[in-house]
Amino acid sequence: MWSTAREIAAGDLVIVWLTRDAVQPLVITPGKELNGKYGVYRHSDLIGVPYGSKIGSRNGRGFIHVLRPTPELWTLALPHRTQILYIADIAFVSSWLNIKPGSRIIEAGTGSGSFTHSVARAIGPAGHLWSYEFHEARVNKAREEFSCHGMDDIVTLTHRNVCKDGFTVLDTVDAVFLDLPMPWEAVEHAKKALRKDRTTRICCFSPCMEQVLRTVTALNDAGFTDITMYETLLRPHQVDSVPALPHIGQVSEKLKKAEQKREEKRLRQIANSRASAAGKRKRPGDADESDGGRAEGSAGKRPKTDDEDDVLQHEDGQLPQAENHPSGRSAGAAETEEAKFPQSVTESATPTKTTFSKTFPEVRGHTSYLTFACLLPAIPSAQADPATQEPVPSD
Amino acid sequence: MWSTAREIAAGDLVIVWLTRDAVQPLVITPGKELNGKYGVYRHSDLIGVPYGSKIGSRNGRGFIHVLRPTPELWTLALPHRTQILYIADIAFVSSWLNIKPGSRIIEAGTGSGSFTHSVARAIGPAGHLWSYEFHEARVNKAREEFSCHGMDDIVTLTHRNVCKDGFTVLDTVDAVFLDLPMPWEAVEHAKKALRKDRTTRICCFSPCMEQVLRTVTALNDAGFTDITMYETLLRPHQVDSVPALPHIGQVSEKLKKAEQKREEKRLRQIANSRASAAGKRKRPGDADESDGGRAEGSAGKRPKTDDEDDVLQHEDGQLPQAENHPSGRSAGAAETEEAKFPQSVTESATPTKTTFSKTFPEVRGHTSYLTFACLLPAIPSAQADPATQEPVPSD
Amino acid sequence: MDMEEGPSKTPQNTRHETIQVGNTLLLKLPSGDIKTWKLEKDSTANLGKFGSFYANELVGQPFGLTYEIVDKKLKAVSPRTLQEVEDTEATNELINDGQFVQPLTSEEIEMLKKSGLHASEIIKKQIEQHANYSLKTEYSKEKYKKRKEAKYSKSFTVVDPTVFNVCDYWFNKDQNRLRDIRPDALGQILNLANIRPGGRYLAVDDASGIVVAGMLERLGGTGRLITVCDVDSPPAYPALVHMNFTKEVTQVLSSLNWATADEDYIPITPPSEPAGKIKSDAQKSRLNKRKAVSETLNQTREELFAGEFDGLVVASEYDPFSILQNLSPYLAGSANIVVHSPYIQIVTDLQNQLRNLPQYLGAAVTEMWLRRYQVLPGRTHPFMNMSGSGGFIMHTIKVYDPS
Amino acid sequence: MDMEEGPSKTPQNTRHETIQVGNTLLLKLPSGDIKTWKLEKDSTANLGKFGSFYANELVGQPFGLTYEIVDKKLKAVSPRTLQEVEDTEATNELINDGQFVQPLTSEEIEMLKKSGLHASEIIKKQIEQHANYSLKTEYSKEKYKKRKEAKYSKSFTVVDPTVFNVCDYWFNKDQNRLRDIRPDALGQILNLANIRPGGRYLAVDDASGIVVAGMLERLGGTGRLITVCDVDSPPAYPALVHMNFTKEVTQVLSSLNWATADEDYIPITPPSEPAGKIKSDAQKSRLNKRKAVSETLNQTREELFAGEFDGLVVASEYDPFSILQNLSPYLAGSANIVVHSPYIQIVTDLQNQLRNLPQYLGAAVTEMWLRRYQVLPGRTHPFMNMSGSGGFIMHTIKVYDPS
Repeated sequence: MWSTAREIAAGDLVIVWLTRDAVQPLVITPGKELNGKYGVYRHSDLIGVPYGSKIGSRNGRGFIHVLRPTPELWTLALPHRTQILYIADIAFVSSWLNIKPGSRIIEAGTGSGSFTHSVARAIGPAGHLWSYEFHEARVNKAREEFSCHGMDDIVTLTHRNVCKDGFTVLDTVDAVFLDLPMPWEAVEHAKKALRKDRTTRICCFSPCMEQVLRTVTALNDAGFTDITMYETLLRPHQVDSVPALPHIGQVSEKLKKAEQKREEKRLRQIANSRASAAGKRKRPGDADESDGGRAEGSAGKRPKTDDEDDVLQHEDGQLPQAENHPSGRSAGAAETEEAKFPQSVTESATPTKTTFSKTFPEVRGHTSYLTFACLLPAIPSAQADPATQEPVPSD
Repeated sequence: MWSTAREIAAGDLVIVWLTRDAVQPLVITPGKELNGKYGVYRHSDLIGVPYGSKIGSRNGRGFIHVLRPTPELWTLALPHRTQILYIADIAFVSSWLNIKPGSRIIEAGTGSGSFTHSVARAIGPAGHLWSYEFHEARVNKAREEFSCHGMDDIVTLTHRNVCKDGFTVLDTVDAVFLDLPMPWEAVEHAKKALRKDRTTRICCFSPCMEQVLRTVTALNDAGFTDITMYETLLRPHQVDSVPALPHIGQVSEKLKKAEQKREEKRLRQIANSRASAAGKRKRPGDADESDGGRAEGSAGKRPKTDDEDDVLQHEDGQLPQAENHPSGRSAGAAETEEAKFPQSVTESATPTKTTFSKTFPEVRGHTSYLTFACLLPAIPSAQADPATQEPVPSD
Repeated sequence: MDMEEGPSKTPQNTRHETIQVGNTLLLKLPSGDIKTWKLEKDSTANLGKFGSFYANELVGQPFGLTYEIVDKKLKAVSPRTLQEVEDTEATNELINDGQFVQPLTSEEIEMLKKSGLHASEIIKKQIEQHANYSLKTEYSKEKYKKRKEAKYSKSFTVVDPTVFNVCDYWFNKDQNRLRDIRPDALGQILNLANIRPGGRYLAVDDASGIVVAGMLERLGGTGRLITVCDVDSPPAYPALVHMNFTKEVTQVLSSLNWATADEDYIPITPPSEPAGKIKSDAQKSRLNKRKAVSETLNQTREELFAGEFDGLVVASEYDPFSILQNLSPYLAGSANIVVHSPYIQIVTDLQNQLRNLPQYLGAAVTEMWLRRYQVLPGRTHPFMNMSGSGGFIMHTIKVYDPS
Repeated sequence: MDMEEGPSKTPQNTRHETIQVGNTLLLKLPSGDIKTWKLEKDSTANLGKFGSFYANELVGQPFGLTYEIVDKKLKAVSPRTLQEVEDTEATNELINDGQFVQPLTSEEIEMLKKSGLHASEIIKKQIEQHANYSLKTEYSKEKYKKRKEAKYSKSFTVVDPTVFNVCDYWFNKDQNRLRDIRPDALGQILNLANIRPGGRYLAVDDASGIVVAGMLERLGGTGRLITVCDVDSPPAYPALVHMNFTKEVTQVLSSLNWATADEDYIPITPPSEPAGKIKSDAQKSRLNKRKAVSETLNQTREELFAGEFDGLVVASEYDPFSILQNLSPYLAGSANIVVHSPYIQIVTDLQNQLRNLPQYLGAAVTEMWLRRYQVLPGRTHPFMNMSGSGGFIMHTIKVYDPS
């Protein structure tokens, strides 16, 4: 399918990696330019450059990486057109269906072509994939893409409603993959297309449980066995390298020092106000009132009475209202950092770094239910004597 | 419910922790003895001892910890009688149903009483739980237990088929929890039991998806809103502290040294055999053949020809057959250790310890689907003027 | 119906049964966003494009209802049913790939809105003008209607402020401030820590007070909760405000910080006895207040140092082992210790540190896993997006070290 | 039916289409256990209490069928359907808590078995004697029957040796030896590493050869695979044996170890030229063999050091960073690197180490999640037990460091 040469040539499909979230396909067309956020790249400058190179923009301010396409990168770079199959599902389905070099496979529908590309890679030139799509615009788009990606020899694309009209091959394929709204309507057709001389497999991709229940019934009725259902997901983890968590002894020391400072300041103020007591009247109280600065820990916080009980007076509205930007304890300078990692007291922390990780806050929670089944080879009507069985080719 | 005193008293229910996998309830009965694996403990010796103490057996060889019961420990210690609710589900259901001090709750069926205990703890003496169970033997067992655990004031237990006969209270409870094979048959009854002056809640606990689908329909038909469904699980992680993974440079050095040793031995053997060449004929070849000892890395492995290609001859059966106890590369001394952690080359590793963790190999994959819904308070038929609304008590 | 069973007493509650002046409410808007709003007597609430209404209209109403705003007055409306389509990712093989074409210009819509047309009328108008509407599947039609409804409907729902809902609100708003304590994690923490009315607990809550909120609700005004914080002033627990707790519920809470929670430290308190003679009533009142603060502090410290607490919950940004070493001496035997962290490395390292200490029994690490489903008729499936992490919990039991 | 589309060529395969003498088969027994067995010509297979049969009976048969053993001969039987009840945890509120009472004594059963009674007959007899049987629900009856059937039926199934099935077998047998590479993880690894027929790859497989098995199958006899192992002799990849690969498939594999894969090291090879004159044919043959080994080793080394490989897969017990630093120089630009580990700490530390190295692009860590469902009519739910961990994967792309 895609170029396997070391260097990029005119007409190649390459994947341009701008950032992790900006990956795009590019057909090298001399004369054209690619406009990145930080600069411009001439297609012709990419010709002869090895795949995997880092390319600087013409103004020297930006850079990109030019990568060899893979089905995974292609899927990542795909503009969202319809519900695309996700890479975890694609890998799992390929594995269960035993898709390998030389396999003959059916998929319906073609959709965005993500599964098509992955299967084409796995079966190679010795295999074949029959792909069916009902939606005409998608067929045309896919046909153009497959051609451009050099997949014409491997993939036969047909515009067809397979639920109504069935498939175009008989007793031929090793596996069938159905990504249809009503896969149960295509199960009997699939059975016809599967070869009968060895164990073959089917997978139905259904987002909803109700579809699964109907599919299971249809598969059972059609004589498929080993019916089972899986869900698979990839959970991405984010990795941070941060200073080790501070010991509470450090906080304690800070608080104690701050308290001492505050007391010193108060005493100083009282002394000052006494010194000037002759001139003014109400000063001592004021000095008392201001009570000096708060500890660094409370810097940026609202002024507060020193009434130890006011934490109990939320009903009276004395505590900050948690509006769109609550002004709670972490609302100070620490907050933006906290979005990356809690480190409000890290200034005094030891420089030891630790690697922490957690799942991304929002992950893919579901793509589809994958209903699988086998169609076993036909049992010889009378158990043949080993001696009379078909000759086995020796390699 | 259970004793809140600091020390254990006669008649108390205590939880005896032998090991993590052996936790059992015990009612302190002077005169009785507890037989552990490593020793005997007299109940009377436990009286007056603080909860949370470590107790040595009378022969000094074993020990136990005596703990204060919690609903979680009780569930852990429960002999498996019927499908018990799991602690993750119980906590989640309690939270969604807003079960708190003073709440009035219905549960059906009582089952093993796990949920009953957890709810009784949360609602406290100011709340009340009506628990219904169809199965007579279970009712009797539960009644005895609840009584023994001092829950008579909090829990009213009724032997009843609630799907057929409904509940015993009307417009009373804040939440209903249904753990029944056909919860949809009890939904209308539940609606009658729920109070109508504020938002109330229901949860149906169903292992199978088909039950969920019928329950959702029944809840919707009965006018429940915010219908949603959750699954919750706790995934236990196992934690190991092990030496950091060895660098491949270490392996490389070992292999090189072994190769050198082997060569030295070979040369020595050849020299030896030459020295005695006068006497015997076929020795040099033998010395050559035995080729000295293998590297430590291959200790315990089968003898092998030094044909670099034999890895390609699996068809010929020269490689070890992976029978019940495959004799592959990790089949040596490393294997049992590997069950804990890969460390076959740890002898030479640096002593730095790292903490590694992973999910237990087999975890709870499913307990039940938790279908939730709200019943909103009745809307006043005509929107009342704020001035004419019921007086609000000020606190 | 057999009504003689059960108690006759009226159950207490941790908040008023109905909406009160002074409550801080969570209002769910048609867009799905939740706005926090404090009900002040005789004020007018402004929900932006979703309208404004007289605050007093809500006083005395039950929590949980949905209201339509009509001339700044509120009309409670019947709850929605499951007929609606909420799935935004259903496969629809028959629809053309592409966007709906907006049939009315935004100027036209603005005019319609100014003319006072009801939301449903504007939507209807848009549908009439939408050439392709009839070509869409039923799902797509519903989806379209819903989206438009969210845009023009003048209504809102008062979220019932249960711990679950408040936690959910905060988690969705900013899970970092909640240190990843998802509602399921909070429920788990409270059960594993064995929180019950009348119990005496310690907590370290650097998670915006969500742990304190959950513990106070479970105490229901009886028992005791002492928290230790990292600031010299009393800690702000902003999540508490949405609980609208009664005074009875919050009065069981007191707080120390890592300095005042240190037995060896003598806090420096400004003198509460006058240095000379009292000069003014203001000074007298200030001194009395100081005295009260100082006495409360000393009482709380004595209470902590006397120990025998029933449990400890930690959700902190500080090294949890140092926290446990400091606070576990104040726990009774058989007390439950629960430590939550967003990071598995923290709880696994902690478990490893506790492993060989005789005062901790059965330390175990678990991960929260939660999945929510769409349960629309014929379209039941887990939501396409899920929360990746509700954090990790280490649970252990304090036992007496005989040595 | 339009048959002119598609290719006319007969697809190759990575193993014979039917069962052959010399194959190592996985036989699934009625108990659910899987036995591994090598088919030797004219031998008799012994499945213990499930019977014995003539090995030749299987030669030429397709993979995947179930056979009943009748007089040591095999009779292929029709596949089971979903009528059967496999759930062992269905709630059954109406059944008494307690065990089924065994109606026949074990002596009686032994006698029936010796009398040559068919399994189904024994079960029927037991049911007849079971006083409470009719009181059970249908589910319980099915469960009971199934359990008995598993105990007495003389049959087995030849597992179709797909990579998925072989990986599943090994994983269930001992997931530690597979370093937690669950079938879903393996599928993911192979796709992320972009394994395709004709590609040239490097691998470090300390996972019993399951990675090598997957890669060889995906190469299908074209391309190249060089593995590096930690022993001086060629590595044993025991998982390969169940794949029953043809020679064409395995010939693309060669192995080095961490010493011979070191460019600066000159392997010590015993001389292949005779020290004096050749003394015997045996010695001559040995010297020739040595020469061949030595040449192969040198060729493989040269090939590795020449570089430009398309991808690297690592599933090793050694520090993965040291492996990457050693092998990534031999990778072509845009090559995919996939590292699997049972422990999240290992892959996250690795990602952290790679973060600022310009030759690695887009390093990302993912966790495998897999859930299997029971799909029996009316009783659809995830299996009550699931595999906790299929490990973690770090994927990155090798790029050229311009510096």
